[in-house]
Amino acid sequence: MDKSNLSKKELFNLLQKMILIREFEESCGENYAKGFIRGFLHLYIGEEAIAVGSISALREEDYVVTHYRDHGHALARDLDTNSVMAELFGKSTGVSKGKGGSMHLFDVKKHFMGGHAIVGAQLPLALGIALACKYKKENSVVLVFFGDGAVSQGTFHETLNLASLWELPVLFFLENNLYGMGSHVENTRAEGRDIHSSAESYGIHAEIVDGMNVLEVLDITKKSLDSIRNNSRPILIEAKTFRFSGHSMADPAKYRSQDELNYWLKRDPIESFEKYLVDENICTQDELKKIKDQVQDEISKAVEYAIKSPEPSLEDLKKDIYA
Amino acid sequence: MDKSNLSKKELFNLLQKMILIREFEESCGENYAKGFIRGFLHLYIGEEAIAVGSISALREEDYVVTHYRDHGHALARDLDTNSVMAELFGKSTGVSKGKGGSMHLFDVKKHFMGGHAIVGAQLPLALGIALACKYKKENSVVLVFFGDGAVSQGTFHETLNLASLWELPVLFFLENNLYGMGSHVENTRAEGRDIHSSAESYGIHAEIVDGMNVLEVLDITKKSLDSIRNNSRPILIEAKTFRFSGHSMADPAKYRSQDELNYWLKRDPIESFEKYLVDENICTQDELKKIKDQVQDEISKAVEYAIKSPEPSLEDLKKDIYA
Amino acid sequence: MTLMTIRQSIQKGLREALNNDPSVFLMGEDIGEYGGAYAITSGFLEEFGSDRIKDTPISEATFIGAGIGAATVGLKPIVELMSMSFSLVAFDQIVNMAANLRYMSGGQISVPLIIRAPTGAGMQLGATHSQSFETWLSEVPGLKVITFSSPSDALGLLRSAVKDSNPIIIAEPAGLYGVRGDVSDEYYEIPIGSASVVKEGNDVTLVSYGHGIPILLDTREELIKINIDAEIIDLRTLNPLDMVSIDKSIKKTGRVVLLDTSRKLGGIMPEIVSRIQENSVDFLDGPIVSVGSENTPWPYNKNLENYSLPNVDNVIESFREAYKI
Amino acid sequence: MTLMTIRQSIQKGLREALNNDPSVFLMGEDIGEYGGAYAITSGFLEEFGSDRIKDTPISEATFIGAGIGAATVGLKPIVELMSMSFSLVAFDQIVNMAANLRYMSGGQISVPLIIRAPTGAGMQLGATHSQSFETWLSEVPGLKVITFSSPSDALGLLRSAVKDSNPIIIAEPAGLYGVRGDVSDEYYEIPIGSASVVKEGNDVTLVSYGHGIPILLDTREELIKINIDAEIIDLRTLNPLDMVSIDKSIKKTGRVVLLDTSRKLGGIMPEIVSRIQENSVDFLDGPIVSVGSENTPWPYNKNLENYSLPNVDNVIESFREAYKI
Ligand SMILES: Cc1ncc(C[n+]2csc(CCOP(=O)(O)OP(=O)(O)O)c2C)c(N)n1
Ligand SMILES: Cc1ncc(C[n+]2csc(CCOP(=O)(O)OP(=O)(O)O)c2C)c(N)n1
Ligand SMILES: [Mg+2]
Ligand SMILES: [Mg+2]
Repeated sequence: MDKSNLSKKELFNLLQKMILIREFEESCGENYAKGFIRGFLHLYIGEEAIAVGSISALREEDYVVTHYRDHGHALARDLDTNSVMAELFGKSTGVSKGKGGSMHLFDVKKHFMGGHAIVGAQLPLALGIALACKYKKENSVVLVFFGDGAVSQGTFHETLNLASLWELPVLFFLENNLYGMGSHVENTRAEGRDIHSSAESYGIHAEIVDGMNVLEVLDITKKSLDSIRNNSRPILIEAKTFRFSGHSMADPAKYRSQDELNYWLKRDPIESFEKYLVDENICTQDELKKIKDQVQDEISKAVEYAIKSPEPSLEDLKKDIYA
Repeated sequence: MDKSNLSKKELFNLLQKMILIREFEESCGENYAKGFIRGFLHLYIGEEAIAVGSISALREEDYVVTHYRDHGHALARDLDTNSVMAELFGKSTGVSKGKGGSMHLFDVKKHFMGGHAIVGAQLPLALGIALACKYKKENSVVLVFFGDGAVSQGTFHETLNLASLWELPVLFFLENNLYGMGSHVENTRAEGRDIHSSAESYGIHAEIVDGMNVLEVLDITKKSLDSIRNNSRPILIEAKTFRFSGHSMADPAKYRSQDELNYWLKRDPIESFEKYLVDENICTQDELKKIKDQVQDEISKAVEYAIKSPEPSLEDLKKDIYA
Repeated sequence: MTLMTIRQSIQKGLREALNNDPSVFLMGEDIGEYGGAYAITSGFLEEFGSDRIKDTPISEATFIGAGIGAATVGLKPIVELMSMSFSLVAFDQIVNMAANLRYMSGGQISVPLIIRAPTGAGMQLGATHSQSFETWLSEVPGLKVITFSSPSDALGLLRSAVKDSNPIIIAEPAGLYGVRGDVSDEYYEIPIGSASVVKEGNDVTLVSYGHGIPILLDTREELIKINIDAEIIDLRTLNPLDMVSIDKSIKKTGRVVLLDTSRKLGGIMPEIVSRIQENSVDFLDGPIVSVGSENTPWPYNKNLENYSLPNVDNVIESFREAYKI
Repeated sequence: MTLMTIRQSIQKGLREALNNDPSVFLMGEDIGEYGGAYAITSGFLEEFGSDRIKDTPISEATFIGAGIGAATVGLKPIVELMSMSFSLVAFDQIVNMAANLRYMSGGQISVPLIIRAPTGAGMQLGATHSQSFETWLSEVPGLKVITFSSPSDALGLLRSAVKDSNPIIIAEPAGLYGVRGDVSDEYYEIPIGSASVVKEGNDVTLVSYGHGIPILLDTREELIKINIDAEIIDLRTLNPLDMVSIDKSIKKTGRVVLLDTSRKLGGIMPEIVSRIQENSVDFLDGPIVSVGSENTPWPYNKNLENYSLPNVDNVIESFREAYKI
């Protein structure tokens, strides 16, 4: 790891956010079991370094677009923890007023443009936002997340082609966690697990990054953003990662071996970053504990907030359909 | 050109078919002007060497799937000239009983599986036929044609990935005539006019061929078919070609220059093949003339057949919907 | 008779098809090792091998198109879509290809393809995941669309679908996979295009399908309390519609209530209203009552979703209001 | 007043929008150098430049999705689809994204996007190219769908669409681009959601839209010969439907005939039948008559296509039969 001249505060921020996501997701799991959260719930545990490393590199005017596994991106983009939790509880105080749920988080003020649940459908949307940025001569970049499974969709092909052809400021962020539901990427992709080379066939420069290393993600993202802002050409970053839990709460993940899981658990992005911070004497065990306590407190409060928040009123059913 | 040990008869056959297509298309143009043919009509003039060179290499048990610019492929596959012409005239004696029209030619007995008018939609169909061939352990290959414009569709990406992943016997034949309607391929494709490299990003071997040279097309197709039969892996052939007329009868083709057209007209696949046959003393001017006369006779008869054929009866409207 | 769930009866039908007909194979996302998003094909991969239980990438347009292609040359693909909501990605293949190929080829081509997909709202999956596009597909000439509300019907219809030479959409009510019922151990089929009279009655005809049937069964119990004897018709096939059964019942009861758990606007019911209105309006003692979900996207929140979905009270209220009972 | 074709009035509306609002841009296949498949945008590229007249590859799902994206952040994209038949390739983006985004985001997002597409059969384009999917899109909450049969309406509706903050589908009757009519030189708009009474009459209400209107105008002339004075309503908007205008007319005439040149099964008309039946059935002297095309894929052959398409005789016959006139 290389701390890339980050201040202690910046490093702490990265750690704090990763822990926030982890604890948030664990709390989600519990509250799903309790029946407070319903529908499909996809946890981000194990992939925290990606959302935090990449989104931390963004400016306020940049945009984030993502898929249904979106809690991590939302929290990394500083969406209000209470409001995200309330959304999962279906409450009127949720970021999407309880209408979207886990897969459809939105916060337009924060330029967080969803939370999209049809695999691959978010890519054209991101393209369009980037087109608008260029059209309006804003210097914003659109950071769009998608999984290895989404690479099989036609929209991946169409969007990469257009982003390159039209020279749009898109940073494609591929979260390659090796599985789309129960399907290993080697069973869904002719060219196997290394996907970045596809980008090159569209004339899009691609980077590979260790998705378990927040500093590496941050570093490559920063460089990529600079390049995009300067050259107005898209870039694709492929992060190698793994989700520690099943695809959704319904999935016991029997299709993968304990060995494979253990291999990745050893690379836990939070543990390894903590170890690094302690080893480098940037952080003490006490400070670590303090961060965790703070985060746990934030999460408890968020759950409380969500529980206490009112349900939408029945009239809300027919609102928000037309502008 | 290299005649690749073809017999005189085989060489004559190639020439005869190319001329048949050319004359057929010219007759179509005339009969469209006369109002006998209606709807959208896309002529194949200039591209004859592709259909003839590639389809001549097929076995009876192989399959052909193509797009809406399909007359050339149909005739090369030995569909009855009368019945193809009758189809364009909308007659009950047409290959599709007058219900399909120019864009939807079918002859299942000849394993000619259409004529498909939604750009890119024929690719999954071809994939499925190949899947069936492999499933049934037949040694057939599916030859599927598509244009440079179709490469922008998501189905191109999805189909190439699956054909490679599942090791299916598909020969993808890209007719790169540089334009999709009025759009130059360099304005629709990030990586410009050379498309074959895309195939390699799916692990599909690709060949480039001079689409104006029937012997070259035949040769490369034969080798590709052998390889597919032996290895059950798809191959993509990109042929460089040009359509001499507009996209359809409605298109005056103002988007391209006379110079560009002239460049390609000089490479007329029929004229150059005739010249080759004469230069090599394979064919005399007399023999040439005889072929042309025969073909013109065949076309006149086809037009006559089409004109004299009965319209479908009105009850036919509701037939052929369900099996 | 064997008591089983709808899930089990579908499994039975699929197993049967795979065992009886070598041209049958299954294809879809995660139907193999994962066993299917709703566990319908659990264990099939081990039983039938990977040639016949084919996992696909997330490329709905292309694997459905591939199913169509395979069907045109004599195979019988049974494709699973994870959700009817995802059919949109493949709509061009289903509507322009599967449905049109026979017609465009002048009758040369058959497409004996089955597409199965769980459908319906009620599980808090939100706007993108709760839709019932089988109502659109029911309007496409060339396609047949079937659905069911009992294990026995599920099996009987699946058997007919496997034998049929046309492209068939099976809209599987996702909320009913666990519903139990008796299934005959003797071989039987249920013809496509035949509605069933689930309960006989003389006072009002209640028509629905899929998720609507359990609601109608409860409605009937309530109506009995006010001395109304309701007949319940389960459509079972959305295309072709069995108007004969509906008209016959209406002639007997003189009253009709249509229930759709998908959106009222644009569902299959307006078509049925339109046809009743043409065929048997003279036998009616009042208006054709139509009850459905609200015309909004599907919300995540449970209360809102419940509020949108029609229930027993809605049906009874609409009925009483229309017929002044 | 200026006499112009529908094509010209659309051009006028698009030019106006481009000139008045820098956030407006056009996007679609071959709309630039080629000038559009139906020559609507002929000359626009030279006039407005390639940033505002954006040619796209054949990637409908993605360029429509891109239009949606651009709309969510304040632009006003006007996307041309070469044919309504091709919308299927992009149906997921239109239905799951454009229509749902506002709802799923709890009202945070607006999608002020226009999708224009020529629609309808009658030009011998066969099964894949003649379809009218605007009827499906009319059933999607979150979308608005407009159409027209005169240059004046085309311009007035387009102006309203440009000002609207919702995703709007403009179904342009392909066979009517050349239809001429007077267009006011003063600025005016036609509100979305308002049908128009094209001709007043007292004896029967004839309802249609798009390609159906010229047929109804001819029908009216024929009916006059038998002393029937027909009122003609042009829906102009398919969602939201202007049931007020229809009900009002029915109350006056007591008779109604609905005409759709797209397929009768599954068009917009069953929905209207269903609503008339709920609202104003008591005012009717007979059944609600519905006339449409046959429920078959579209054939290439001219005779068959004509036979499927409804004409004046079909309308009059159905009317006379139903009302015993
Ligand atoms: C079009 C479509 N098909 C299928 C699904 C069901 N589905 C949801 S997530 C998923 C797997 C996606 O995998 P990947 O893109 O790798 O993302 P990950 O879940 O691994 O983060 C599938 C198949 C869907 N939501 N949309
Ligand atoms: C999905 C879809 N979009 C658009 C069209 C209209 N269209 C028909 S042919 C064509 C151009 C195709 O070009 P290409 O693939 O290069 O084939 P070519 O015509 O050059 O042989 C277009 C845009 C269509 N038929 N289908
Ligand atoms: Mg994945
Ligand atoms: Mg081309």
